[in-house]
Formats: sequence, C-alpha cells, structure tokens
Amino acid sequence: MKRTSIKITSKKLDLQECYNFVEDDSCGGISAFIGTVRNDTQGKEVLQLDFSTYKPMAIKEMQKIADLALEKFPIHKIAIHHAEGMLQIGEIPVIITASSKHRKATFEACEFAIDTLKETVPIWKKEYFSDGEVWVNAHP
Amino acid sequence: MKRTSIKITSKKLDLQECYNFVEDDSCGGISAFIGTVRNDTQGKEVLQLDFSTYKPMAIKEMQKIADLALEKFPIHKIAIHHAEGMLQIGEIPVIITASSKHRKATFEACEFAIDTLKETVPIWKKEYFSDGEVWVNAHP
Amino acid sequence: MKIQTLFFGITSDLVETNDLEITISENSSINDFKVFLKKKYPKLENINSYAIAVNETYAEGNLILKEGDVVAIIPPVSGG
Amino acid sequence: MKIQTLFFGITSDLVETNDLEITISENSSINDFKVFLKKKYPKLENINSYAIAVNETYAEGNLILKEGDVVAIIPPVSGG
Repeated sequence: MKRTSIKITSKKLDLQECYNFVEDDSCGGISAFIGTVRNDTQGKEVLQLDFSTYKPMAIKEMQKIADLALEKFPIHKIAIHHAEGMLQIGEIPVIITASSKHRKATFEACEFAIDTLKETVPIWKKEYFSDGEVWVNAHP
Repeated sequence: MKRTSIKITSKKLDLQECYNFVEDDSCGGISAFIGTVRNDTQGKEVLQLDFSTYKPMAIKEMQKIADLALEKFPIHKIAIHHAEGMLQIGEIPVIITASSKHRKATFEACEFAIDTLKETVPIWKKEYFSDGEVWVNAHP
Repeated sequence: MKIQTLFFGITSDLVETNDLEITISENSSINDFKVFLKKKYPKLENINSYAIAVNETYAEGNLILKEGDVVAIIPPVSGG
Repeated sequence: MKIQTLFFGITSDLVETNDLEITISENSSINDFKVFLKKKYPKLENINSYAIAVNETYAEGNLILKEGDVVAIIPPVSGG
C-alpha cells in the first residue's frame, strides 16, 4: 500500500483527491492545509503569482518530507500536492492532507510538512504587481 | 460580513462548502479538520455510530467556540459543521475550517475548536458493535 | 414549582425518558435538584458525573432555579 | 571537466539563462565552483545566498564535483 501521494502539476489542485487518498476506515481524523494566493503582500496589491520549480528535485524533496512525516508522527497516509505555473488570487498553490487514528498527529504532520516544504523544496514564486514583478524571498 | 458558519445537520457534511465559506482573497492559508468514523475502538470492531444532540444548546456552544477562536487567533473566518443521526464507517461527523492571512493561526484555531468541541458541545455518540451498543465516554 | 427536565445520552436510557416535568420546592438550587433526582432515579448513580444546563447554558450547582426553567442533564459529551 | 549548471528563480534572471555548461578543473569542490561562478557572473553578488544541489540533492561546499554532474543553483525557495 502506498502511504504517500506526491504531485506537482499545472492543473488545478483538487482537495477532494487529496482527502480521498488519505481517507481510511482505520482513521478517526484527517487534517488538511490548503495554501491560497493572497491579494496583497506587505500592503501592496498582488495581481497573480507564477510558480516555477526544479521539478525532479522538488518531487524528491516533497517525497522526503512525506517519508519523514510518516516516521515522526503516527499518521497513516499523507498527500503533498503543489501547483506550478501562473496562479490567480484565490487559487491554490499547495494542498497537504494527513490521516491518523487520532487527530493530534494529523495537525502535527500537516504543519511539519508545510513548514519544511517552504524551507527545502526548490520551488520559487514571482509576485506580479501593477508596476512590475518580484521574486519572493530573493532578498531576505 | 458573517465570520462564522455553524451547522448541525442529518445530511452529509460537505468539505467544499466549509472551504468555500472561509476562503477569501485576503487569506494565504486554510486549515481543515475532518473527523471520520473509525472501524474500531480499543481493538473492537465498530459497525456504525449514532450521534444525538441537544441541538439548540449544541449550536450555541459551537457558536461560542467559533467566536472564541476569532478572539484568540488572528483568523479571518471559521466554519464548524457537525452531523447528527446514524453514520457509517468512513463517514464524517465533523468538519472545521479556518482561514487566515498566515498559516499558523489556521492550525491553532482548528485544533482549539475540535479540542473544545469534544469537551463542551452537548453531542453524544453511541457505538454499535456486533454484540450491542455503548454510549461513548459515559463511564470515563 | 415545575421544572421541565431533559435527559440526553446514557441518562435518557437510565431514566427511560427524554423529557419529564419535575416538581420541586421554590428556591431550590441545582444541587438540591440533583439530590432530588438521584433519589427519584437511583440508576443515575451508574454514571460518574453529569453536568447541568439551565435554559441551554451550563450552570453551577449553587444557581437557584425558577418556575419555567428548562433543565438539561448532560452526561459526558462525545461529539466530533 | 564539464559541469551542466542549472539556474532557477532570480539567479536565472541575473545570469540570463536557465542552463549552461561550465568547464572547471578536475577535483574542484563546490566552494571552488562558487568562486568561479561569482567571477564569471558578478551579478550573483546581488543575492544574499544560494544553495547548491548536485544531481538533485542538496550538497555541502566541500563536496568534490565530477565529470557529468548536474549542478543546480538554488536561490532562497518560496513554495507553498
């Protein structure tokens, strides 16, 4: 049985698909984190976001996060799906779901996965404003 | 603008509905917790669960939790939906979603809401086994 | 005075009803009401504890009941 | 030896390419490679820091490169 689902896609991410992957009769709880494109950054209006990836490595790093989450927390399954390409306000760059017999582990696994993804997975976003574009985090 | 969605229903709970309620262009993240009916309790096979409620009071207590979550955490919106009646294995007794500009608050709000719901909201479940039924938590 | 009393969860099984009108003396507190209830329904001893709600709000033992109050017997909850 | 070099995020804008074949001397470490790269592309000074991946895995500065390695320049990531 596959306990992880890893995906990078230019299609719309699907919350129900991520839910269905982790759902299991042995589980009492599922947590989900859904990233959404926000319309502002530090008070400045964002028009859209462009996500680029080093795809083969990003897939590997996402897989590592999923495997580590399965080791660290008593979860049953975990899905980590990420979008690439141009996204509009309200669209979904990332979905993470995790299932477990007990709920605590599902929160911990989702939070660990999104925190780690933002640190290690080679994906970059460029913010588009009315007056230009900026690579996020490039000048921290 | 209504910032809380509270519901107790005998219809199937709808994750997308709870997502849509909290989704907002100003938000960068949404967390969800979905309770699911597990097929065993302490090693004994569960066939189904029957949820009964003191509905008007349960609604009030769920509303209190949602209002308190809005006070305690910098979230934008929160939905707490609970099912009543007979549920089969894999079905969903509860869905909680919360949105925020930043993700940390969404995890905290969902975890706070489900933890508190399980302590204060007048809802009771009866587990059905092949050899009888038991009120959960009745003899803690 | 008359107090409408609602039973939920295991307590409705123990007293074999969901809803009952109970007559107690004026100025009774919730603690007085609980003593009265245990006398009338010894089976309620079978559960470790229960909470009381008055008019859909959790109430403390020293609250004084009044005519027309709706009292709910709330055994340990198990939602979610 | 020849090292295929990939640029991502802001670094691809700074060097104005995504993909480059760089020739450096045998037994160069990643630190040597970074020194070489900064000389060739002074604009890379414009970002505070970047990581290096060799063959799709993050690598430390003392790793010795070998012919055919694929080196990726990884500026601060911003997924999610």
